[in-house]
Amino acid sequence: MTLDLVQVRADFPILTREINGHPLVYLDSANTSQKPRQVLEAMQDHQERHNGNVSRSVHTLGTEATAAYEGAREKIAAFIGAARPEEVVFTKNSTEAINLVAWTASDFLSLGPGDEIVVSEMEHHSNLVPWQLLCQRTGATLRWFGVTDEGRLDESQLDELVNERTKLVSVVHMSNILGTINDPARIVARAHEVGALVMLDCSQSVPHFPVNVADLGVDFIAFTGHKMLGPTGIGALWGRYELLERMPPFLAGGSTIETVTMAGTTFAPPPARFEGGTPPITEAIGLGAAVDYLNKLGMENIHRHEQEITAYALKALADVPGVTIFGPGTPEGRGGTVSFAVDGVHPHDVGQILDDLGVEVRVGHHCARPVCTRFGVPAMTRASFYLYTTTDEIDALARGLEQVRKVFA
Amino acid sequence: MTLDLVQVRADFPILTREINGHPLVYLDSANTSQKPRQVLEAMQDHQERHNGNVSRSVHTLGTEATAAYEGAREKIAAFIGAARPEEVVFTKNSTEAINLVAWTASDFLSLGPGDEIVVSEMEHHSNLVPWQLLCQRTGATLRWFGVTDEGRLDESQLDELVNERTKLVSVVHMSNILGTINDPARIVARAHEVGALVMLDCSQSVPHFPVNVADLGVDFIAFTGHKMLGPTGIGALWGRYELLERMPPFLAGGSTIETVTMAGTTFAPPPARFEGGTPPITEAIGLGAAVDYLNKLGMENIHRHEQEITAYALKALADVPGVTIFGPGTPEGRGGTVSFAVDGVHPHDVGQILDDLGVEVRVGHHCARPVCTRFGVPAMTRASFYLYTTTDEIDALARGLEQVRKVFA
Amino acid sequence: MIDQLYQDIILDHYKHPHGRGLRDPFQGEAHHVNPTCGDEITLRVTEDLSEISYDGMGCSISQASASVLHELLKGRTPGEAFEIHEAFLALMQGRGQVEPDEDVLGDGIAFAGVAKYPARVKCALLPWMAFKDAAARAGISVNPEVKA
Amino acid sequence: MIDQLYQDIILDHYKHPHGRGLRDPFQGEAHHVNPTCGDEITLRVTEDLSEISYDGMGCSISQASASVLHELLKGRTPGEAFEIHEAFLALMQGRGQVEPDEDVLGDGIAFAGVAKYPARVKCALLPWMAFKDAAARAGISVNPEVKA
Ligand SMILES: Cc1ncc(COP(=O)(O)O)c(C=O)c1O
Ligand SMILES: Cc1ncc(COP(=O)(O)O)c(C=O)c1O
Repeated sequence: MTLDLVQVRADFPILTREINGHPLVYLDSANTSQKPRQVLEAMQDHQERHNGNVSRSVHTLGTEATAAYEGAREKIAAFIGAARPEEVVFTKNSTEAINLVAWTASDFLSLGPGDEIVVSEMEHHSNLVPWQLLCQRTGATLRWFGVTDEGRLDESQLDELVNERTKLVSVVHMSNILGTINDPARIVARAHEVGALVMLDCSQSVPHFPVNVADLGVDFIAFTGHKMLGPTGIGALWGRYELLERMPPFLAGGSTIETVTMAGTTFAPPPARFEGGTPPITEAIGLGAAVDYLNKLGMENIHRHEQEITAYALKALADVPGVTIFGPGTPEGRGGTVSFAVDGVHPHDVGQILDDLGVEVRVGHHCARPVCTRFGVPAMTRASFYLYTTTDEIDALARGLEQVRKVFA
Repeated sequence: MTLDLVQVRADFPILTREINGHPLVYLDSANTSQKPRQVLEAMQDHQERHNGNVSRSVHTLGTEATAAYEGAREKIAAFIGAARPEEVVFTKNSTEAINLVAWTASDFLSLGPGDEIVVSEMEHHSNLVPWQLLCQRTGATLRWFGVTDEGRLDESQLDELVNERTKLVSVVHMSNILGTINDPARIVARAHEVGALVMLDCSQSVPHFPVNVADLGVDFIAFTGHKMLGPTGIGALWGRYELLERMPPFLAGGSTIETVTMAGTTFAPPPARFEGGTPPITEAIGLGAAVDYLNKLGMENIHRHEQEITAYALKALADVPGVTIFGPGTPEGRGGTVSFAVDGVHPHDVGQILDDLGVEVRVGHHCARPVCTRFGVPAMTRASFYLYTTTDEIDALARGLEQVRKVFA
Repeated sequence: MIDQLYQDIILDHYKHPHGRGLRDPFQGEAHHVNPTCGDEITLRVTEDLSEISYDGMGCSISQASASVLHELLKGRTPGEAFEIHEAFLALMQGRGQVEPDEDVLGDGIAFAGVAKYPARVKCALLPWMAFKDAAARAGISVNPEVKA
Repeated sequence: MIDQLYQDIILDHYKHPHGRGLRDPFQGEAHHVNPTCGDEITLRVTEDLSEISYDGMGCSISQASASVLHELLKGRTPGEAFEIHEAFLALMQGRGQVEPDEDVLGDGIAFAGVAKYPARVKCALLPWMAFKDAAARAGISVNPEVKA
């Protein structure tokens, strides 16, 4: 089924906006997505009618809020194919989810010198820096997969990189800068063979195509609400329940406990153990509504639409003289996130001139500076698409790039 | 100036709701407050018109979002009398703010065996458990102030409790269960004399009366948006800038960095260093709008109103036979949070019957189990007030308690 | 609706609990806590269920539930106890849609109204969960899974 | 509006930078980075400001700004350099409300349009902040606070 873009776009209030006198052309969804009215209304209704704190009250408002919050957890668990809702831990974003695992790993993996953690050169800083710091704290060693000239994960050294000393491998599912989609199958097989855990940073995959944790066979995934039509302030860690059960609390406090005395505390089972304090209740409910919206359109349909848009964009960009694309040049094994260079023009200037025309793209190192270093540039310009992106918008981008070339001719 | 309650209440959509056929009487604001339309509209407007990611984009939406987010930081900094906006670190709630200090303290305070951390028996679990875990990790010793029979902090052993071995004292400003307001002056003087830092858990004070960090003379405070008319998913750590500068990153990732290579990372100055990943942008903006609302009414006026309501409530409750109040029995040095017991009836049952009448109170250990233990009860019933609370609502509570007594006669 | 929760039978068991107090000897003991409200129960069983004893603090629902449990399960065969346990669980998790069988549940049918209060179901189940653990420790299994 | 940002003078300095390249000897050097966009500059000064040299990568605004800085500050007395530095800062932080003085700022007046783009002010200031640090390290103070 193809998406009815007119109908879809009518659900997103912001898409009627003008920027500098031009209709908004929002090509920065990999940074943060826009939100449909269904999500905004679900949050508004909760806040106007049902607001109460969760898991703490017997009163009606508290009971309603708890039911809505736990209902959102169930929807999200089903969306990613979790074995049970209790495997979904709400966090404020992907970054917290990854840090939760990284900060508790020294304990539950008994990390020390000689142990190894493996990431890749393609990681977002949020899936790199927490592991660097973990290694600093414990004396473990950080190793990484390289990136090929085509922008693919270089798995040629897999068996050497992931070995008996490896305790955990954490790699990105879809790169936020190159658009590359990694198939983790070989890494998972090798990691589990040597007894290592695998975490997958699904911040860019869960929003864009069907992700099923059981099929992937990984041990943890992280994703974030604001990139999948949900609000800011909400994300999730999914982990296999037996693993979550072995992990100590992280952000400890109210709600994470079983019983407390001044002398010591015992902790609740997951997910409560990891949800210290008042959680982002309204935001979880908003994310639940976002999942409803995505399900209604169908993740397969969304993916197909984005594949088409990506093919169109790759071609349109290749047709602009002086534009070089980083990462895979065809839609196979990549998503709708395309970074490029414009000959002789700094990305900052590219972005500025495009913005003047209402075309919103991101410029900079995209929180993936090692990728920029790998390709020998200080920064890149990135256009990223979502279920509401049209070919007209790609045309506007291409026209904008002609203008960029004119200003800097 | 007295508050115009009719006008104030008209700003809160939820207050028109009915619960079990009765008008909502919301007496659970210490758990989470209700939100005025001004806050909901600010968030709605942002999401419908200006949504973009912060600190990362040159485009118009990103610039607008960044200006709104940083504008909220400025408002909140001014609200608590911070020396500069950069002293305010956005977190998801108080619990994260306290954990941020507790997790980084082992490093920036070089904690080890022989060092001491001091809390009190009056703490919310969120200001107790993180310090228990810190002591477990480092070998430091946890000590605590007791609570007097009147529900006041027992400072009689101050000089012995806070001594040369003490590295940090963290106590609550206003107890969420007893309503006690602690004046931290003597503790601050003693702590600074011995070179210890002082953190104040202001989760219940910042929402209810004027709090000025400079006047308090403390080193850190934590507070949380959802208890002060703001949304869930947002809180703040305030710290003196020189201290924040000495602290390592905690939730590290995108935005917390200066420059990143695979081999290592240098970090941004505060507050960016501590705001890993996409922050709760809409929620910060909502909290900024909440602060505007509070400022418009005036924190002094709000405090005065709550003092009056508290005096009225203490008297009304004392008049119900079989009701015993925990904590200070007069409004002096206490806020509008009153916990009590009903002779022979378990709090769970009290809360249930009150809810049947539309009166929403909290029952349980209120995330402060040591206080329940201190007063020899498994749980308490708590009514807590805010700027929208009326004497009629207190009357409804008193009438409800008569009904409780009737059912369990 | 609140009258369905606080039925006279429940208030009666709350005010006059059956079999309360911890007694020796016993073969299995379990201590359960409801972390939200601080309710606690300690429950003991002999291996033949000829004695069930308990103590704890809690709301009317959890206390009355313990009293009813004592009345219903004491002196039963493990098979009978299991059947009653299962029926009580089904009633509590039925969101008010399950019709209780008085022949099986006796005074337990008074808990039908509790099932409509999700926050209170945990209270009613507290003694039953403790019983299950205590029985398992005494070598008796009343786990529904075992039946199949 | 974009034309106010990308004025010909700016594009000209960008395409034909003055004084680019790192040169010896020098007494003060500073390396500054803009973490959002990855722009970098290394800037060197002699203690008498008879030579200012720099290298780096960045957008048209930061590159042109470095070129203009070179043109304006090289060979000045510390006092003059300080005055120009302060005027440039005031212009950049003026949100487009400050009228630049061509006698003081020369080609720098072309940056008036940048002040309306908050996200780009940092780009324009990058070389000037590096200059301040490098000068301080060479023993020259151009800190506005010092004047008072
Ligand atoms: C005194 C006190 N401290 C800390 C907290 C924790 O706040 P939050 O749940 O927003 O993290 C609360 C409220 O729950 C509180 O009342
Ligand atoms: C691949 C990837 N990982 C992690 C993150 C971090 O997500 P968040 O900013 O929501 O924590 C992002 C997005 O910024 C991302 O694209």
